[in-house]
Amino acid sequence: MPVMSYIQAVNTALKEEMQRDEKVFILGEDVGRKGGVFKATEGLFEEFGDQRVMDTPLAESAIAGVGIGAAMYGMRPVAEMQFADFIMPAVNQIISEAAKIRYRSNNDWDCPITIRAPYGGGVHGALYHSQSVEAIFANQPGLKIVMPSTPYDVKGLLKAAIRDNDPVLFFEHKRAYRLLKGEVPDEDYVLPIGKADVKREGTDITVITYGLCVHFALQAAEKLAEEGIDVHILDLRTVYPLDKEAIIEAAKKTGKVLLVTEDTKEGSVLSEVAAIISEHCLFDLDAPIQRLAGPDIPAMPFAPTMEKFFMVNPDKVEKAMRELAEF
Amino acid sequence: MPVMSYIQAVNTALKEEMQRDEKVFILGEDVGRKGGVFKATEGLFEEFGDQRVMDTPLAESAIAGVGIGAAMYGMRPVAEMQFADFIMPAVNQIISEAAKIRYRSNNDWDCPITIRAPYGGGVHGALYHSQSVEAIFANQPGLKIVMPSTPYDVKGLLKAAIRDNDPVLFFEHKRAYRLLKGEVPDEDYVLPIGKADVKREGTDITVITYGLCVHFALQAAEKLAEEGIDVHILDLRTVYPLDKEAIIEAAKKTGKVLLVTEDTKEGSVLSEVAAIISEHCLFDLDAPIQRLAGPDIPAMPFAPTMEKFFMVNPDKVEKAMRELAEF
Amino acid sequence: MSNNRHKSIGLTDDQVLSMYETMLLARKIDERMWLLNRAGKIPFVISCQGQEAAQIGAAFALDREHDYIAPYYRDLGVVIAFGMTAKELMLSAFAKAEDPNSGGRQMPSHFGQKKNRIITGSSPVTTQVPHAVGVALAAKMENKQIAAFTTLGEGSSNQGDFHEGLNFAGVHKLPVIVMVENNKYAISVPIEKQLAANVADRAQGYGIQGVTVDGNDPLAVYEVVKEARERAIDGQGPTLIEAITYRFTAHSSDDDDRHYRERSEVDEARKHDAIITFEAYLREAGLMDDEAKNDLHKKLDDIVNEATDYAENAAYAKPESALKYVYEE
Amino acid sequence: MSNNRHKSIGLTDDQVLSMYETMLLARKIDERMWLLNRAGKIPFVISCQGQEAAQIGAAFALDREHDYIAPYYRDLGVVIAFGMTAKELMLSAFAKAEDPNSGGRQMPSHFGQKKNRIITGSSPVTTQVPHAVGVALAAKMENKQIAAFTTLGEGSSNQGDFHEGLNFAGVHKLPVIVMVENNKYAISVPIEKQLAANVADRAQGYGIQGVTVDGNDPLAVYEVVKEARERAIDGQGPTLIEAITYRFTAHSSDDDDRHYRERSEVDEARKHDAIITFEAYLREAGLMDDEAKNDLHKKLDDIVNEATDYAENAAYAKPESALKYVYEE
Ligand SMILES: Cc1ncc(C[n+]2csc(CCOP(=O)(O)OP(=O)(O)O)c2C)c(N)n1
Ligand SMILES: Cc1ncc(C[n+]2csc(CCOP(=O)(O)OP(=O)(O)O)c2C)c(N)n1
Ligand SMILES: [Mg+2]
Ligand SMILES: [Mg+2]
Repeated sequence: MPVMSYIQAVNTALKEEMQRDEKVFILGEDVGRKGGVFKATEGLFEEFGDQRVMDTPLAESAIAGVGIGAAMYGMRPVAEMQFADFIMPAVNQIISEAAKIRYRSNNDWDCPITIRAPYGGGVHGALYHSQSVEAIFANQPGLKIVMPSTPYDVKGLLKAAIRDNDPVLFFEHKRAYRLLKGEVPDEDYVLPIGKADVKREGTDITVITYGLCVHFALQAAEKLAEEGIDVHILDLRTVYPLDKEAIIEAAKKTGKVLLVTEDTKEGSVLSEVAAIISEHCLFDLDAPIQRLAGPDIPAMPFAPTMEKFFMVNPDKVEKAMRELAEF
Repeated sequence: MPVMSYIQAVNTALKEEMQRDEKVFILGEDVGRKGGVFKATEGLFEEFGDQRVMDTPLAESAIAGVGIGAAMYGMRPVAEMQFADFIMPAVNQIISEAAKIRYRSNNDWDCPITIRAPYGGGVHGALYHSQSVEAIFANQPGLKIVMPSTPYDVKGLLKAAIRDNDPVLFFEHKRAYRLLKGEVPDEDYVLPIGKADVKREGTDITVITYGLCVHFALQAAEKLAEEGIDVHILDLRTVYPLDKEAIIEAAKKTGKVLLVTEDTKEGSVLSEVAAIISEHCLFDLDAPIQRLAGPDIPAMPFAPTMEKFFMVNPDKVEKAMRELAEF
Repeated sequence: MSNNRHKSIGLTDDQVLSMYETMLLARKIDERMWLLNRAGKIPFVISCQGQEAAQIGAAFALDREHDYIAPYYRDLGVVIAFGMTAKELMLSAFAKAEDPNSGGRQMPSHFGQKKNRIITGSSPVTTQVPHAVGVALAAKMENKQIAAFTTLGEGSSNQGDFHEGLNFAGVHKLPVIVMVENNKYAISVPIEKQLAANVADRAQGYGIQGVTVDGNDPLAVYEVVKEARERAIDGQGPTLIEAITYRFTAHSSDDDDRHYRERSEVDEARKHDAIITFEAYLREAGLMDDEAKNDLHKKLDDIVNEATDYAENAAYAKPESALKYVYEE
Repeated sequence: MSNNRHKSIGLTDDQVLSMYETMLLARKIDERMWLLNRAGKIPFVISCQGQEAAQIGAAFALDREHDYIAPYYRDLGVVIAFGMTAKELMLSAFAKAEDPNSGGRQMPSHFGQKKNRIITGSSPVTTQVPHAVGVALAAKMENKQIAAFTTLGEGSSNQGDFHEGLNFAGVHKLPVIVMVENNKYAISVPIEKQLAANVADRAQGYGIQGVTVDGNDPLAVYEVVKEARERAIDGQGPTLIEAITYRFTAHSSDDDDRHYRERSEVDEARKHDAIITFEAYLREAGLMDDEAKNDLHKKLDDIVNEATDYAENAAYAKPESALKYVYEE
């Protein structure tokens, strides 16, 4: 199986879906000749031309809104927000429109749009190029929010998102783009949106997380394994709507749960995970539900000292795991 | 003490703050001659003139953004969003700007703006005049979100919001406007933002809620009292950042917790309340943390059958309370 | 008006009569809704009254078999011209399950009907502008000879989505027609507090055509929309049309307009009511007389009565049906 | 250029020399930052190069003791003119605790300094336009004789906030000056894919003054901004200025512009570099010779060196200080 980076998996999924279905097209800022500021759309402009890989004016509400219009018509737009932080001007189009089109029309219309955006920190991106924005949207029925952690998942889930007949927000961790590599089958495959995935089986403690933090957890788990602590890791993959069954199962499995996100703590998507567990398996727990997250500050600072202070990393995860295991 | 309605309390607080400080001014759609679509600003145009009670063009991002600019200059703008549902075009200004101005400038600048908006359902408002939107913002450090439940709290908290040197979202339940009446002192007083309030002392079960649901809970508690079930009710009042100590204390008090919101369930502000409890007082609990909320559908439908199905009401609260008490 | 103006712009006698009939039906449905609202039978009305001529003039200039429309809440006339029936509209007013717009989920006048290519709309204003642009983009990509038509109020033309949508359409020369129905108020806020220019003046900033037209004159509106459509199909890009109208009623059934506008102003505007002036035109053209008028009124009243009765007696959606169609099922 | 043009528009010899010096300082700081970036010492640069003339021309036309500015990330020239020092700028580039813009919290070029009335800025483009309008509104409310000046790129003029901000300012005739620095690219996207009109053409739709000016000519920019300011203070409302410039560098240190624009185009533009042409003007006016030039370069190099050394050796903020100033403390 070929090994590719996280961003190559994005690029491959886009390319294959565009080859497969001519209704798929890309729109966004700098996605064309430049191939995207992270090169996610590299080569696509050359292969598919400027109509299907469309550089738009610098206006996110239009990128989303025009995409929504095209989706209602029957196309399969893949809109790129250059950074997740810049999705904010498009919130009205996403929440008031995309999320509600099927519902408000009583199933007469639908809106099969995919909105991709790079999120996450640890890249010296400072306040406005580091944010996790999923919590803003993870309370809006009608939307699906996918946040894959591996190149394999990226390819399968991005294809699923593009083929999905409902709007999907697809957040890609920008630090993972080149950092993470993994095996990705050449074949066409899709992975189910809405399903979490066990990334490591274990019996002592359960870690539930998503995105880049999955890798921090896996690394930390390896270390703890040497000490005989066996960690179970559930990767949410879809953070909205959540895979309740998988969460409940994972929590019950060990009775000790650590939730990890690089987002700020209060009101993150992990709050809902905690709420599900405390609603459904309170008596299976042997320890309070722990959360490891960024501090409650507006966003990640630029200076390396403060950025490091903010970011979750394998050491912080390991420490939290050990404390929980010893509880 | 005079008795006034919830909306009269809004009106009174605005008027008194404008009399007290000439830097306070109101801007929004139809706030002037019309006095607001709900009459929250009635009489203020006549008293303070069209510069301090300013009808703006129909553009929420400008209402927020111009307000933010004026606030940075040193004014105390009170911006009205005609309905909370229409705050979406202003999300970028609120989240990227207002919330981060103090932080990003390292305390050099600040942004003392208050943004008021009527929210909530049960008024035949259908999908776009009924929503609870607090969860969208209740994950953004730098913001404060106040959602008062009584005329007394409205007056004290709206004054506090206007005097606060940070941005405050102030959500008023539109059904409460005329439905709820209560005693409101003539004097000038402020209530602390960030503090929850015990609205009823009890020993058997704890209900944590906010907004109109506080009244549903109080009504239901009266009924259960007749059966000897003694309900403790905590009104969050500020839903972001949450009053952790008060939540923990209230949960520990009875060991049985019901959380109630009229928002949709997954990802509501109650998820964080559940997470706090399960992080800090898991072993004090005698029952799983229960949540009563709207169904996970995009928004409240218009038809009375479906609207009623969606809305939390005293009967639903009573039922949930009884079940929890019997657990 | 000259009495064969309609012929000179390519409209047959039957077509102008049909235009009048559609205007009148819109008016009658609207009036009925107010009565039902005041009688406590329906919770909400928002009106087309005073804007029917612009709406019908525009709709008749489109290809009503193929073009897409993204109407705003006052466009009762537009959606009727595009095939929505009185019965369907009444089902929506009564919020009944059979309402094709939303199954009773949305307030009335939140139009949407896929079979007639009426794009589903929401309450937040102006979001439909980018949608229409997106449809036009898709149509262009698929080489379809169609246009997308969208409308909004002049107050709504101050939203960012107006700017972003028109700019996108201008850059890509998309077949989209944006008609602003300038009725001089945004709820209570008069136009001077909304804009310091004419809406049509904004076209220049997007490198597109801008036209102002008398919205009380259905033939004049027909002409400019017809031309806009030809330019659109011909690859010459979008057109921004400002139709000057007036809102006869309060903003909605929840509003009382006496607080912010003089009765005399409304009375004056009503003198130019196109229902009256266009009838006069038809009479002068020899296409209408008292008898024809009575027949027409009778016919339309019957339609409205029947629609009302049907809708009033129709069923609401079941409570639990609120759970359906959040996602594809 | 005629050699006493500056006098005819009311600028003294000292003032034009000061303008040149400020332009050159901006250029030198900018160039140094690229060197530091390429040497791995600072993580990010975004440049003013090619836009200094517009920036300095504008800034000198303002009241630098009282006016407020809401600059965008390329406005190194503007903020220097408003009092930010080389040292402060370098502290920001190195993200050190003493950085007055943000204490090292924001990327460089995210300007803000209250004592100099430089309004704190963010990364999302165009949000500063409504802020400047808000400042102008406040100034008007308080009867202050000041203007608010804001800038942005031409790509950014397609955001909704541009439209909403200018419309608000137009309706209320606020003392705000919006200058679009049109450098023909938004990262890789050329102007033809951003707008189908001139930016200045948008003014008409807001009922305000619109002017296009050669952004390589600091005196021309000075003149239009001066006039705009007079109109602003005089209650005649906002002005939209489009300054035609060119971006000499890649978009930022993260960009490689060879993918999307020809070297020849950049070379051609560099021929009109105002650092060269304005020097020539000063020479013709007898205000500059080789010696004065050398002295000036030496003086500025010293300033930049000193600033760099200081900033490089300054301390970072403590890790936990990240927790401060979320709310008032
Ligand atoms: C984004 C948004 N803000 C506010 C409202 C509330 N609102 C509904 S209609 C309206 C006025 C619209 O005025 P205009 O665009 O002129 O259209 P008209 O009603 O006059 O036809 C307002 C403020 C809304 N629907 N959407
Ligand atoms: C809302 C938003 N979207 C996207 C970006 C990413 N971005 C930063 S600068 C830029 C291009 C800006 O072009 P222009 O306005 O012409 O200014 P210039 O850089 O050319 O001076 C983009 C797309 C951003 N900062 N903000
Ligand atoms: Mg109007
Ligand atoms: Mg540019």
